Amino acid sequence: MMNLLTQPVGLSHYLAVSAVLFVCGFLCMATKRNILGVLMGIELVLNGANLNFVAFGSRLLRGGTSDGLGLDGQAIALFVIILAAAEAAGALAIALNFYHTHATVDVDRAEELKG
Amino acid sequence: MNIQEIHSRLARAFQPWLAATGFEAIDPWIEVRPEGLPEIGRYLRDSQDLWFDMLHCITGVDDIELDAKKSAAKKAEQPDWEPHLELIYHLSSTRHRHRLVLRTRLPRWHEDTPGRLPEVPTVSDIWSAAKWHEREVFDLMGVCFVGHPDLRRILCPEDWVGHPLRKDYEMPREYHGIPAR
Amino acid sequence: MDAVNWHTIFFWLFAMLACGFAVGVVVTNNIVRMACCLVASLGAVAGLFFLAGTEFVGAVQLMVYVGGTMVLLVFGVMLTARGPFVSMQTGGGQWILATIIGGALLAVLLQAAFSVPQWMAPKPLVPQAAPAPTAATLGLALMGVRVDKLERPDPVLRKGMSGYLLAFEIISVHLVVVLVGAAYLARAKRALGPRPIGLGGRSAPPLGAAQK
Amino acid sequence: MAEFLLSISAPAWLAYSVAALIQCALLLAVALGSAAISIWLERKVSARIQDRLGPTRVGGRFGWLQPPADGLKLLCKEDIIPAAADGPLFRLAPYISFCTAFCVFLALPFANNWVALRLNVGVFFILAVSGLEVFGVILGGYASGSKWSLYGAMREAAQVVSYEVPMALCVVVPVLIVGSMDLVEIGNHQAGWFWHWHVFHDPFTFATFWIYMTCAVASTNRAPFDLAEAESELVAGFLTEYSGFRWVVFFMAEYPAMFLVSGLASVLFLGGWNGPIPIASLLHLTPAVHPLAGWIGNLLGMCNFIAKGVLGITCMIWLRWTLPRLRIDQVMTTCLKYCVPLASAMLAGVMLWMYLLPGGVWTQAEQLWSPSTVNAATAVRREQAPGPPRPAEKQAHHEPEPMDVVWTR
Amino acid sequence: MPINQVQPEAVEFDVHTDEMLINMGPQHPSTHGVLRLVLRTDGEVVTEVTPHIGYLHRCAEKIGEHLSPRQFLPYTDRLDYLSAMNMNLGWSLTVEKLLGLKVSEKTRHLRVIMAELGRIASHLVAAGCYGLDLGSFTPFTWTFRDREKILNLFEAACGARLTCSYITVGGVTADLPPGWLSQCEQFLTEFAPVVDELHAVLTSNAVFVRRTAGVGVLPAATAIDYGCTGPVLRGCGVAWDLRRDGDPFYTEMYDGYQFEVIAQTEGRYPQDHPYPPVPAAACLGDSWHRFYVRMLEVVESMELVRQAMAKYAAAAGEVDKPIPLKKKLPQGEVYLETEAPKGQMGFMVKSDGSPIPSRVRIRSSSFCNLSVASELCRGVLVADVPAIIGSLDLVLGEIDR
Repeated sequence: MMNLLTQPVGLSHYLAVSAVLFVCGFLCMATKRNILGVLMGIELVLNGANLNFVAFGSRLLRGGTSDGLGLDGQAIALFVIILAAAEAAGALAIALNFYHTHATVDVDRAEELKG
Repeated sequence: MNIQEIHSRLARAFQPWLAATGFEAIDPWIEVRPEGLPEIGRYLRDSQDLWFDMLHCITGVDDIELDAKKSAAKKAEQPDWEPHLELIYHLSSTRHRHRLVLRTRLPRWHEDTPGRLPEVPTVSDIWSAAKWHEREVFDLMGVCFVGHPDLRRILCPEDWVGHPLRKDYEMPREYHGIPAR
Repeated sequence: MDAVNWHTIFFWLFAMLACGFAVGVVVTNNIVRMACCLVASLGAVAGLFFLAGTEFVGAVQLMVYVGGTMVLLVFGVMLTARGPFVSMQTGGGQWILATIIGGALLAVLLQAAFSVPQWMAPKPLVPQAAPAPTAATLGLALMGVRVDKLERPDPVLRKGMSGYLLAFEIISVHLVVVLVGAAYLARAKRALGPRPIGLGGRSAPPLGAAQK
Repeated sequence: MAEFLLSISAPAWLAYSVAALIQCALLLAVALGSAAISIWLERKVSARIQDRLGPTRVGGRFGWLQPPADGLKLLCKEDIIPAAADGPLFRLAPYISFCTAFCVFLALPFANNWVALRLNVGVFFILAVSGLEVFGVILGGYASGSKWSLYGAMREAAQVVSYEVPMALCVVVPVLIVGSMDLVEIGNHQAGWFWHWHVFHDPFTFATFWIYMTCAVASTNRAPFDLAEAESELVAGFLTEYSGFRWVVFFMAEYPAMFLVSGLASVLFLGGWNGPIPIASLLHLTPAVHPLAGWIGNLLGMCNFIAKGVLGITCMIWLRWTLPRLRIDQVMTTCLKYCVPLASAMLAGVMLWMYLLPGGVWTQAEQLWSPSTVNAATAVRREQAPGPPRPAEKQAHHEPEPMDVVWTR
Repeated sequence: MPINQVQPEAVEFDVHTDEMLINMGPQHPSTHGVLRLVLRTDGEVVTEVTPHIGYLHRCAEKIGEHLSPRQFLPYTDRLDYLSAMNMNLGWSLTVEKLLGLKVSEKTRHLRVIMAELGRIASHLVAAGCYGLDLGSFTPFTWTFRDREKILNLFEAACGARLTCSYITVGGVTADLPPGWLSQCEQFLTEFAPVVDELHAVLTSNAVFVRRTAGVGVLPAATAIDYGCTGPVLRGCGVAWDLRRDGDPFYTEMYDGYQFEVIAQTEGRYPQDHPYPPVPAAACLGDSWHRFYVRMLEVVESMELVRQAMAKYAAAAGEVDKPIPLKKKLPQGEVYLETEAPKGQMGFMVKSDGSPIPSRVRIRSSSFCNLSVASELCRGVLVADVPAIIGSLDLVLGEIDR
């Protein structure tokens, strides 16, 4: 990994980037007190996973038709994106409701189960 | 329906509240006592053949002679005259197309103690037009309308002192640092 | 430095962007700044998708994820932010603990990423004459005709012929159900009860009490 | 371009970067040029509508120097940032809008194969990127800190996001007819006389064109739908706090978006670079004859395309200066109650039509009319669609071109 | 409850937002002059509108108590500065009523010409600004182009375009210059097609109809109760026009003129002419009807001006000269209302024999029209408030006096 600029980029570089994204998402979920901050952490984690799928499924990196994921990688990435959209909508609805009743989006205050 | 019929109609029901009448003036008028205003107004608006449903405007007139010579001459003419305020109500009926002028006479100050405004029962619940007109007369002429929903100054700033349209009103020297004279 | 490999330059550019903004999301406290950094990092990830040759997924990411979900999130941020720039600090202790665990996790993952030899160097590139990747094959795969598996030699791998038609249908139904549910959930409950104008309706929220 | 530079033995990385720079410069010129032209056009056309002359004194008789004059004036205006503003976001917002509006030009073809980046998912890419423009607006409104600009930003965001849905539905129709999302391919599919255009393909596409135009006008916040900077209610919407150069950048985002949307309409529905009369093919200016002739043919095509774009802009301007503004809820109802159902109905209609009469109204008529001329017409069209041989034919035998399998030409 | 006014409670808020107090004005582009509206909004729905006036208060009534009637005339120009001629007419007639003065036939017809031209000019401004409020700029330029022609006519007659002080107590300051009548005739012929264009751009324009039909519905009873007059009252279907039902002293001026009161009675406007029909969405008393009444009144005024020009040319004798500057006023009090373009403009003069009146009272039509605004704007959307306020056609000079 000495001369980065010219050394051709391999699959593992993509994995490294997705790992960084994953960890940032994890940290974000762990430390943020705002519900929406946690939501953003989830988005980051999902993106990290997506990058992995696409990296394994891409034609250029895995060199054509050998043992790579082929189209499955891209299809799964598509499904993940769509499901993330649905999940975000649901989570936001809950967050808005929480905000209406408790007038705050601070995670620590969400103790009671009622309402 | 001319002024005499209206007067006779009113006299039948509200004789104690009717004061002078001015049939031969250019705009014939009827004078009523202030406390009788709401009932007379409601009667004028609701009775079928009168149906005065539109209040055009309420005017406040300050009848006072400032310099002594003129007031002495006036007192000689009409012995019972002394400085007073007048409220003039112009009414008309959109159904019968006839007009009426009501007047009331008020003391310049309540129980003659300068600073306390004369009081008149409001007619804003009968004609909504009166809501803003009464606020304007309160603001400029200084007449307190008892029962008005929200009696505030309408044209002058909220914290203005004095009532400009009174004859004995003198401009304040300055307002919030702005020299006025 | 004979021929600088374009692929590498752009890869490092997008990678740096993505990771930088991801860290930005974690570091900043202001919720609006977090949202913007997240949008930027997702855009960079979309760039990576384009680089990896999967244009369709990149475009979908841009449109559905960044154009749709993120707008939703930004709307959420604006509707719940009390003051214009609300920010909630997290306790110092949590930070240290989180970074330790995060660092450990990162080390493990990186080690795993770079351990497998054949992942390191890419296969000799298929000759440039390889056709421009059309989205057609992916589109057909979604519809059920696995074009790219037609001539797969060994029968086991050829099994996945049915494609993703079923999954595609399930996802669309799922999406509709979730969105309708979310819309219903987010509806303000005090719908039809008479609301006195003067008092601003329901009990005024405890202003400022909740935030430090 | 890059090959040309490589041929004069420049180092590879220099060649590629220079080529990229030239193309970027060209595109920037097109974006800013279209902005300048549409500003000048707006002034002149609105003047004519309002029975006055418009700029005449600035530079020559027709005041064509007016846009640079405006630009200069705005440049030297003071750039105020309100105290309550969130500094970095406030500065960043206009550039987000401008970048998205600019990088959509990447995928827009001006003539046959004259396109900066020939994406296989061209149309999809354009829709995706134009969806991002709303971020610039939201950030601008939110970062200026004032109640009014937040109002304007919210309104515009809701409007643009909701109008993306019917617009996407309308764009799917031509993609359905051609079978590919590649804009160059869509354009080439409409070669030949003007009745080959998609807009005359069948009644459904004709209706889709008009729905597309309404959604396009709404998504660029123009004419009856310009809620964001509704002067009479919200002073100037999210633009209230911007002044000087940042305000120019915002407008540099809006005007190219106008050109872009009408350009996309012309490629998808009005035959892009194929003029009403196929002059290029009649004069045999095709690359098959001689590469230079092909280049001239493409030049003619480009003029066609730009003419249609400018025509689209004039219609938008004409709309703006005659119609009053719609209320926010009316804008939403037109989107949800009229555009979306209509667009989906047209989509279903076109699918049905494609199944029953594959070629479209005129090709069917031609077939019924005289089978012999058909081969000539299709021949013209096939020969007329030059450019790199379509990947389908070149495709290695083992992977038959899926499109041919499903949709017969 | 008029159909368009949605009960604030019944409206289902999809997302709850806090109540915002928004200041519209005093220097807001869509309020005509210095009017400040404080809107209490919940999201998009306006729950309460409180107008604040008094920014243009110049104590015209107090000054009236120090000037003789002819000296006070220029102040009446500045009340409703868009129709100065009608203001002068109102003041002059009131003082003539006090003096018991009758003007000659020629002067009477000249006054009708000037009053009706002033009405056309004022309604043109109303139409243009209303288009501006709703977002279309073109009608504004068209209407002001034609209003310029009227102002040129005024300038030829009395030297001033806006503040004319032309119709004075006792007559008119000067007779018309030669060739004025032909210029006026030419204006009328040129102006006729423009009205059709305005109808095409505004009245029958689908977007305009959607923004105004059914918006700000004012029931007739509330209009009368609040003292609204002029096109606002006639828009609610009440056929009340002072030129026909006014004070006898004023209606004598319109003796011998054929004109109808423009109000929708029994579902039909009196003048059945080729103008656009009433759209389905419009219900009596909404902003669309108020605008439509003004447009029809422009056509009716053009007709009146033609009749007056013919009568003026036929009338023999000279135009009356105004009364001397400091003429002693008889003892007494008089009140007269005239039909100004915005509504009924009332003047009251009380004098105690000296040449200076002891009390001058001005009843403004826009003052009452504005008072109904808070009633109309309850439960509408923010974008409707300028649409409603614009349809009331307010001028702040007249409201604040």
